[in-house]
Formats: sequence, C-alpha cells, structure tokens
Amino acid sequence: MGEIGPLLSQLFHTGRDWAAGHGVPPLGAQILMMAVQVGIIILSISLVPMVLVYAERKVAGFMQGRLGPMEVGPFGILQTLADGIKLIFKEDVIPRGADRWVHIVAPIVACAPAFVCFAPVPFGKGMTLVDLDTSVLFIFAVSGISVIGILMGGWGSGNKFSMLGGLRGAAQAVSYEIPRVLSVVPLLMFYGTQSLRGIAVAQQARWLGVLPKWFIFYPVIGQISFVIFLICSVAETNRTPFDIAEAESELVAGFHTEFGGIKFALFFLAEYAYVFLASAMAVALFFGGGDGVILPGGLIPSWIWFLGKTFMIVFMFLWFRWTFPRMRVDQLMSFCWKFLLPWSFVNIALTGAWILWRAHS
Amino acid sequence: MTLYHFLALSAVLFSIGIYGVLTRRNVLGILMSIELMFNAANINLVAFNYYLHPENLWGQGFVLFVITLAAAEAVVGLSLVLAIYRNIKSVYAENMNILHG
Amino acid sequence: MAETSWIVTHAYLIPLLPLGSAVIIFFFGRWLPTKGAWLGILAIAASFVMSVDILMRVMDGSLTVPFEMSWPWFSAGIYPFEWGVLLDGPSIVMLLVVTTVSFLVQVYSLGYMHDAPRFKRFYAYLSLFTFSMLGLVLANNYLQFFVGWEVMGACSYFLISFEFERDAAGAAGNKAFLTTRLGDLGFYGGLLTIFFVVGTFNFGQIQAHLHDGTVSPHMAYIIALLVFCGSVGKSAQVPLHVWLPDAMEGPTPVSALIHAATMVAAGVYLVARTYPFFAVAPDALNVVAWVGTTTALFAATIALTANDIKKVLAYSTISQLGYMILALGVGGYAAGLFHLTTHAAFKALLFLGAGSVIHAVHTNDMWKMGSLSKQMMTTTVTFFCGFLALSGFPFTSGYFSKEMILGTAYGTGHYAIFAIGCFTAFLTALYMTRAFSLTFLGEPRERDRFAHAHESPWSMTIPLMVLAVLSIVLGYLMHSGGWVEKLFAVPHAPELVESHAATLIAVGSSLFGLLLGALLYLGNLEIVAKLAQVFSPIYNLLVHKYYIDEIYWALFVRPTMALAKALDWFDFNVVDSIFVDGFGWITRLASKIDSWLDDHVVDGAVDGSGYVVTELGALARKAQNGFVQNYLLVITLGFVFLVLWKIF
Amino acid sequence: MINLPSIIFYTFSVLAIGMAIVVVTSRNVFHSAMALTGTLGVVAGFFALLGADFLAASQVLIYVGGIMIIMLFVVMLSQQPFDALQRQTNTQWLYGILFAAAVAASLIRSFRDVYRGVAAVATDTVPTSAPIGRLLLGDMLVPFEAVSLVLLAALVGAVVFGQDRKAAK
Repeated sequence: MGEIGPLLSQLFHTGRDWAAGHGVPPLGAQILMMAVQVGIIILSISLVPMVLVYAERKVAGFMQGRLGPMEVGPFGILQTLADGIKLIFKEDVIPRGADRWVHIVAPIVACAPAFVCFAPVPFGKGMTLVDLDTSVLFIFAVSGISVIGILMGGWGSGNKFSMLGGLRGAAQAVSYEIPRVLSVVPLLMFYGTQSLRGIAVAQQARWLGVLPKWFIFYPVIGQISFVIFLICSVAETNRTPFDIAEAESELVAGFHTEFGGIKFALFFLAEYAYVFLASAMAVALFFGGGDGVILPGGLIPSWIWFLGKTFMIVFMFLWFRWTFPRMRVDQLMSFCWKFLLPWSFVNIALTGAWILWRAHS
Repeated sequence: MTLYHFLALSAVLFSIGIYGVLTRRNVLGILMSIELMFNAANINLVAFNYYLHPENLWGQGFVLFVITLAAAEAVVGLSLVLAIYRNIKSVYAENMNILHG
Repeated sequence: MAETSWIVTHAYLIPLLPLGSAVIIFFFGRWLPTKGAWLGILAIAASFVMSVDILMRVMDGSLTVPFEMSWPWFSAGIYPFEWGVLLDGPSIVMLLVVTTVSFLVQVYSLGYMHDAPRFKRFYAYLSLFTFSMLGLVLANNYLQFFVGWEVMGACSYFLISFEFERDAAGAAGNKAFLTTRLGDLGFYGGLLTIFFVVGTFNFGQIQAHLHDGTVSPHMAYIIALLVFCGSVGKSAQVPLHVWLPDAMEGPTPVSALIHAATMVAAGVYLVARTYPFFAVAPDALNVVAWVGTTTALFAATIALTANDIKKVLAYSTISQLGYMILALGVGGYAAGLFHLTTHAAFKALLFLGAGSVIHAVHTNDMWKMGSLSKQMMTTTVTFFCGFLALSGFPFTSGYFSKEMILGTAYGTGHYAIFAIGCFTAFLTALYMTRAFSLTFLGEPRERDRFAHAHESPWSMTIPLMVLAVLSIVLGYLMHSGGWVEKLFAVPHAPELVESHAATLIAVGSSLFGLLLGALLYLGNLEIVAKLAQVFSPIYNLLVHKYYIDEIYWALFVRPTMALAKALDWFDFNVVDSIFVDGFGWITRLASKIDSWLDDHVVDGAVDGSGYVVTELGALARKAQNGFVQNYLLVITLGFVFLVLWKIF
Repeated sequence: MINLPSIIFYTFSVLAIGMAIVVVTSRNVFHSAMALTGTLGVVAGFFALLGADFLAASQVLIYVGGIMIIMLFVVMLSQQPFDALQRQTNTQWLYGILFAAAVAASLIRSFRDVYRGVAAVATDTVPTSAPIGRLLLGDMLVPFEAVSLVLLAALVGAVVFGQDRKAAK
C-alpha cells in the first residue's frame, strides 16, 4: 500500500474532466465531483460508528471478563450491522405530545454537523477534503450546532425527563466547549495557524533526530493541553464519566428517550462520529497527524498512521467509559468551571511565556 | 452581486426585526428580533468592508465587537427575563407595566 | 566616585524596613504567627545588619563620610524640598544605637509583653517608632528631621498611654505629649526662622551659609536657642523635665527604648546637628551648658529619694541627659555624643533589668523588694554591670564617657560646671548604690513577693546579657579604638587643658559615692530613716521633687482652667443669652410674618400651579402606558421621519 | 448573470428572509428560536460569501453555539403549556407592519441613491484571522479591552439577576 491521497486527487481531476468532456457544464462537473468526494467521506464516516460500536462492546466485554458479542459472524463481527438493520426497519414513532417537526428534525441537526466537521480533517498526505484556513475554529463552531440538536430532541419529545436531559446535556456541552477551545489556543499560538493540516505538518520534525516534535511531547504545556482537550472531548460527547445527561439509571435515557428506530440511530451515529472526530483532532493537533514514528521512510503510508493513532485515542475513550464512575451534575459543572477553565488559562499564559522565551533566545 | 444587494437584504432583515420588536408579545421574541437587527447591521458592516474598503478589516473587527456585545446583551437580557418570570410568572411584555403612569 | 556598596546606596531602607513591618503588622498582624512580632524583629535585625555594615565600611575607610544622598520630596513655590540620607559619624553611631537597642528591646518584649493585651499594636508602635527615629537620624535636612521628631513624639504618646485602662497612664501620656509640644513650639519657630533666613533646610547648605554672612551672629543666637527649646522638651531638661518621670507609666521595654536610650537622646542629637549655629553663637552654648548642668544636678538629687525603681532610673536618665547637654554646652561635642552612646547601652540595660525585676515581683516599689539576687542571678549580675557603668566605676563604659565630659568641662575652664558635674557624679553613684542594694541585696522585706520571684525567660535575659557586655566594654572599645575621634570629629574642637587632678577628683567623687552608698544601705537601714528625719526639710523637698509639678499646676494649669471656666461662663451667659437668643427671637418674629405670607400668597401660587400640573399630567400620563412596544413604535416613527427627511 | 456566488446569494437570501419572517410570526417561541438559529447560520454564510471566513466561524461559534443555546434554555424554562395557544402578537401589529415597511422602504431607497452599482474590487480572498488578530490587538486595542470589561460586567450581572434569591435563602 502506498499514499492514496495523490491517487484520489488524480482520480477526481480525471472524473471532472471526463464529465466536462461529456457535455456537463463546468460548474456542474465541479459540483458533481465535490458531491462524490463528500459522499465518500460521509460513507466512510457512517461506517466508523459501526466499527466503534463493535469495538466498544468488545472492549467492554474484555474489561468485564466477558467475550462480548459472538453470535453474528465470526467473533460477532457483524453484530453492529445486524443492529443497524434492525434499527432502520423499526417503526418510526412520534409521541402524541411531541412537537412534531422539532422531533423529526432534531436527530438530523444533531447528526449533520458531525459529518461537516470532517471536511478539514487531514487524514493523510493530500487527503484533506477542504483545507480551511480556520479549520480548528470551523470544527468547534460546527460541532456546536449539534448542541441545538440535543436541545431540540429534549424539547421535541414532549417529555419532561427528555427536556431535563436535554437541558443538562446542552449545559454540559456548552460549558465544556469553553475549556476545550481554550485548550487548543496554545497550539494556535505556537504554530501560528488555525489549519489542522498546517498544525499537523508543522509537527513533522524530530528532536535530536529521534523524538518526534509532536505537541504532546512539549513539556508541561503539551500535556496540560492534551489532558484538558481529552477530558472536554469526553464531556462534549456526553460519555461516561460525564454522561449525566443521558444517564440511563437516572433520566431514563436523557434527551433521546422518545426516539426510536432510524432517529435513534442518527443520535447514536452522531455520538460515535464525534468520538472519532475528537480522536482525529487529537491526533492532528497533538500527535503529528500522519507522521510516522518507527518507519519514517514511508513504508507505511501516512493515512494508516493517522487512522492507527486515531483508534488508539478512541480506545482511550472506551477505556474511560468502562473505568470511571459517573460524576454528579454539580461536580461536573464545578470541575469544568473551577478546574479545567483556570488551568487552560494558566496553560495559555505558560505558552505565551514559552513563546516569548523562544523569541528572545 | 453588488453592494446594493447586500444592503437591500440587510434592510429587509432589519425591518423584519423592527416588526418583531414592535409586535411580539413575548419578551423572548423581542430579544430574538433584536438579534435579527444586529445581524442585519453586521451584514452591512461586512459588506461595506468588502466593497468599499477591501484594504483593511475595520468593518469585520467592528462586527466582532457587535457579536460580543450581542452576547452580553443576550445574557443579561435573558437572565432578566428569567428573574421577571420568577416574579410575575409571565414573559409577556404588556404584563411588565408596574411602572406605568 | 569609587564603587559604593549596595547597602550604602540603599541606606534609606534602614528606616523603611521597620516602617514596612509596622504597616504590615498594623493591618495584617492579626493573621500572622505571634501577631507579627517576628516580622518587626526581622525588620529591625535587617536594619541592624545594614548599620553594622556601614559602620565597618567607615572604620576601614572604604566609605568616606559624610556621605549624602537626596531625592526630591515636594516643592513649594521655588523651594524644592528633599528627603535624603546623611551618613556621618554621629548618624552612623546613632543608627547603631537605635537599631541595637530597638532590636534587643523587641526581643525582650517577646517575653515581657507576652500576656499583655494589644500585643500586635505594641509591636506595630515599636516598629513605627523605630522607623521615625531612624528617619530622623538619617535626615539630611531639618524638615525630615522634624517629621521624624513629631512621629516619634506621637509614638511616645501612644506607648506611654499603652495601658490606657489606668487613668495614670492616660494622664502621663497627655502630659508627655503636651510638655514636649511646648518645646517643639520653640523648635518649630527655629525651623521657620532658619528657612526665613537661609531658605533651605539642608544641613550642609545651612552650614555653608553660616560662614558667608547670610546669618548674623544675633540671628544664629536666636535660632540656636529656639531649636534648643525642642531639645529641652524632648530630652527632658529643666524646666520641661516633668514629663519623663511620669512617662514611666508606659511598659518597661518602652521606657528602656524610648525614654532612656533613644528618643530622649534625640534632643542631644538635635543639638549636635545644630552645632554649627552654636559655634557661631557661643553665648547660646553657655545657656545650653548651664541648662544641662542644672538638670544633671537637679535630677540627681531627686533620684536620691525616689522609691519607685523606674522613677530612680527616670531621674537618672534626666540627669545623664543633662550631662550630655552639658558636654555639648562646654564644647565637648565628641564627649556628649560618646556619653549618649554609652548611656544608651547601660541605661537600656538598667531599665530592662528593672523590667525583669518588676516582671518577677509585680511592684515598682524598691522598699517591697530586697535580696532578689538570691532569686534572679542573671538579672542581678547584668544589672550590676549597668550600675557600675552608670556610676562611672573605672574602666566601665560610663567611666570613659563621663570622664571625657568632666575633662572637657575642666579643660575649657568651666570650673563651676566641673565642680557641679563631679558632685552629680557622686550623687549618681550614691543613688545607684541605694537602688541596687535595696533591690538585690539585704533582707527580703516582703516574703510573699520574694518567694514568688523567679528568673525571667530567655527572651528577656539574653538582651540583658548582650547589653551588660556592651555596658562594660563599649566605652573602652570606642575610647581606645579611636572611634570617638574618628566618628565625632568636629572641625573646631576646643583646646583642652589636660589635668590629672581633675580626673582624680572626678573618679574620686564617683568612688566616694559608691562607698558612702554601700555604708548607708548595706548596713542598718534605720540609720537611713533617721537621716531622713534629721534632714526632713530637704528630704521632703526632694521627695516632692522640688514641688515642681505643684508649682506648674498652680502657675499654669489652674489659671488655664480658671480662664476656661470664665470663658465658659461668658459664653453661656453673655454670648448665648444676648446674641443667640436675641437672634432667635428676631428670627421667630420674621418667620411668623413669613409664615403668613407663605400660607396665603406662596401656597396659593403653589396650589394653583400644582392644579395645572395635575391636569396636564393627567393628559400626559396617557402617553406613558407602561407598554414598551408602544414607545418603540414612536421611536421607529421618529427614525422613519429622520431617514425620509434625509432623503428628500 | 448566473454564477455560483449569485446562486448562493439568492438562495441564502430567500432562506434568511423566510426564516426571519418565521422568527417574528411563529406562535411557538421554540420554533421562532429555531428559525432564528437558521437565520444566524445563513448570515454566517453571507459572511463567508463576503470573504470573512474568521467572522463566519465566529458567528456560528458564538451565535449558534452560545447565544441561541442560552435562548433555548430560557425558552424551555419560561414556557407554559398554554403559551402556544395564545396570540403572540400585540394590538399594534398593523402599525408594526406599516412602520417596518416604511423603514425598509426608506432604507433601501437611501441605499439605492448612494451605493447603487458599487461592485467588488477584484481581490483575492485571503485568510482573515491573522489580520483581524493584529487589528484587535493593535488599532482596536482600547475597544477590545473595553469590551472585555463589558463582558465581565454582563457575566456578573447575569449571575446576580439569574440567582433565585428566595430559593437561595
């Protein structure tokens, strides 16, 4: 296997030229090829949750001394597929007291931004769909829209538990959004760009020719940033230990109590897409993106590196879920506002000092 | 696409906002209409910046301030609404009249 | 200019460190461990180290004195005022004296004031006092000097009245404050005159002007005497000495620090600083000499009969201050400052020793003590050292300085002063022997107190030991080490006529005093009582301190109060009844007329306008319907009109 | 003239105006809020169209991710079941329409007089975040700091107004 980025790019160019050569207007051809690219991304991102759900169940099983799903396919590998099919074919129920349109639109609003967010993610060399200059800000901004989806889900269900869950979830997501953004600020200061690709590329260097110059390896600032980013990402996706918003044992199931079938699947999809997105961002921001460690000679292409590292982070998410107990809602908030926020400010100040020091020495 | 297009669009949005401010009974509705007006003004600023002074970014900087102030306004306004709601159990503007002559 | 050390260029920190600690203790002391006492001690210790460093530099010649620095303070019209640091012999020695004694007293107070209320405030005052004294000592101009002088006076007032629950303490504080204020009035007048004549407060500039004819000898005479008034007040010279004995109402460490070693010496220091004026006006020096001589003799006689151990020491202090003033008066600039230094050491020691005794037996009355040497050895030994030094026992520090003073008096031909000085030395030895024997030797006169007496804690005895060593060796060190000549050099020192006879007479009178005292007070005390009866007129005169307090009361306080009463009567009967009441009556009449007018004319107008406004308001209130969006509607209307007006 | 920007512009315009009308007319305040969210998103689109990429992202981040969520909170906390059944416009709606129309007409009229036909100077759209950062910390430093104070004041004010004093006791 080699780098597939240039290959894909070549392919799209060829495709566009072919379409233009067959009577399609240039604008149309452009839009067509964009649609193809977007389609590829959406398709692959849609597949990711299936993998993740399987991984989650397996990891949970192993952590609890069980085997996990074993029935469907070898090692239960087709389990999620079966689940997906089941969900799709379920009856679409809209509760009587629900706000009909809001109820229908909510899962879409929650899910769609998750896909949009993948546009500027640098999966490998030449594999960035849109290399936005403001891609970090873009991802934060667009992923913020999903919170609206959560609120809509809570409101549109016509169920007070759902509404409470929605409120809690939204409050949590909005609160943790702040330290999350601030934890990335040191990187932006450090590399002087907001482009995910730019940041990832800037980290492809070595200290003493050995240790990768990934941001995580910068003493103190790198680690603080990463820890805050990781914690906030966990909280953003409403996962344990920050899953009070959808705590099954307390709020039925939070904002998506009244959702079933394909709509539930969309919420589910969104959650796992965000887990994957957060992991991918972490890799691009802190782990040098597609930068290889052991075999720098390009034996293993960058996108494999990227995905490999991403799945390592994803594993951390799963690991957290089955390790930590759930936090109370007030603990959750004070942890965010009184611990993470001040430390992210401290980290920004430290980074500023670092940059000043670097500029003067 | 000329400057006039954007200005006309923003004028329409602004007027819709004015209509909302004048007629919504719900204070929240009024606040939302105000946000509409803010955004109409922001479009104006960015459009002027883009068409008349592309060499600098003062218009965009100004919009950032407007957004910031809108956030401050919304936060204070909404907490006021909540406080009033706690006291008179209503969010309708015509019920908030204990200071009338 | 050679490389000047950091400590010298930052000498202003010496007073500022205690000030900082005072401020911190005042505001945050409550939350600090030991109420911030250690902070004060630390600050003064730092100042002490800096002072020692500066002294060392002067002694080994790496710093040439005088060394002056100044910074602008404020300016009034064309006159810039500065604050500054002047390091020369006297100021460096005073720095050491103040920091040493202050440091030791603060350590001592840890034990002595341990159970006292307002512990924190005590330390804050001590630090503030130290700041003002150091600021005064380092001053390079009269204004800064005066500021330090007054702040110091205020601190003295606070600390004398520290135990204000007792009326006596409060009254003593007032007395001290008002009496010294009287002297300060003269000082202030002197300052104004100086500024009027010379146009600057800076010591160096003034000195320069003294010899270019700006200041006539007459003027110098007036200025010198006015400034000396301040000294008389602060150093408790006759006739303003009355406050110092009463000041013993303050806690004993305060007496040791402020009213024995440092503040009262400031008067002497002031005379030393004003010496250029005196040099121009020798007549003024004569006045100074005689004031000092009178005070020395006068206070020593009173000390003979005082029964309160602190009072004895207080009169002794006055007497010794008299000595210093005397020394300056006869031209013994070096001798006066030398005595100031040694006196600070042994008088602080004596006071702290007395404090230790009082701490142990809870009384000031020597007749209730006795034989305490059996219970408190350290205190006894250290007190004995101080006693010897004060009495001028050969080769203790008091001996050297006193000898130098008397030698100067004799050598400059002031034979009367020399004679009185010798007699005073004799009296000094006598009353100190009396005090020492009554307190530490003989039989315990009150068994209970004796039994409960015990040695004081370490924090109190260590300062005593340090001071005891200083009392013994300081004189020798400074005398034979050449410090006196080096530090207290004065350009026109008088020629001295050396005389071994004078030395012998001086030493002899001290020793005779010791001998007589030992005979009287180590033997049967009944002889002493009999003597008192035989000489009862003199004895009574002395016991009542020459009736000075009573005379002042009759001459000044009573007339003042009578005048105040008369004025009060006048105020009440004449001013009140004719003017105030009369005006009141007229006002009432006028107001009655006015009231009629008000009711019928003005109110009618008011009611009428009120009616109009009500009616109009009823119309206008319809506009304010409490319906916000209605207002907005009108605003929008206005906006539309504006835009339309702009277009067309 | 049909090109990509103008297609986008007209689409966005229709969307923005349509949703804005929903904002001011919908009986259900929640729907109003949703429509407003949409409008704000579209405005972000306009910003992007006008080359203000940083601003577009900020608009989405602050308005959609922040202000609208708080607004939805308050909507959820302050709605009563019968609200959606009540008339949501007051008695002066007719004047409102007239006045709003007058404002729109006069504004558009005056804009037409002055700015008609001003087309874009052909410049490349460049990333704006770095220049905006320099502007904010340079020429606009004083307002920038002032705004931070305003935000602090708003924060404190919101906390003070928002707390339930009766419940706190």
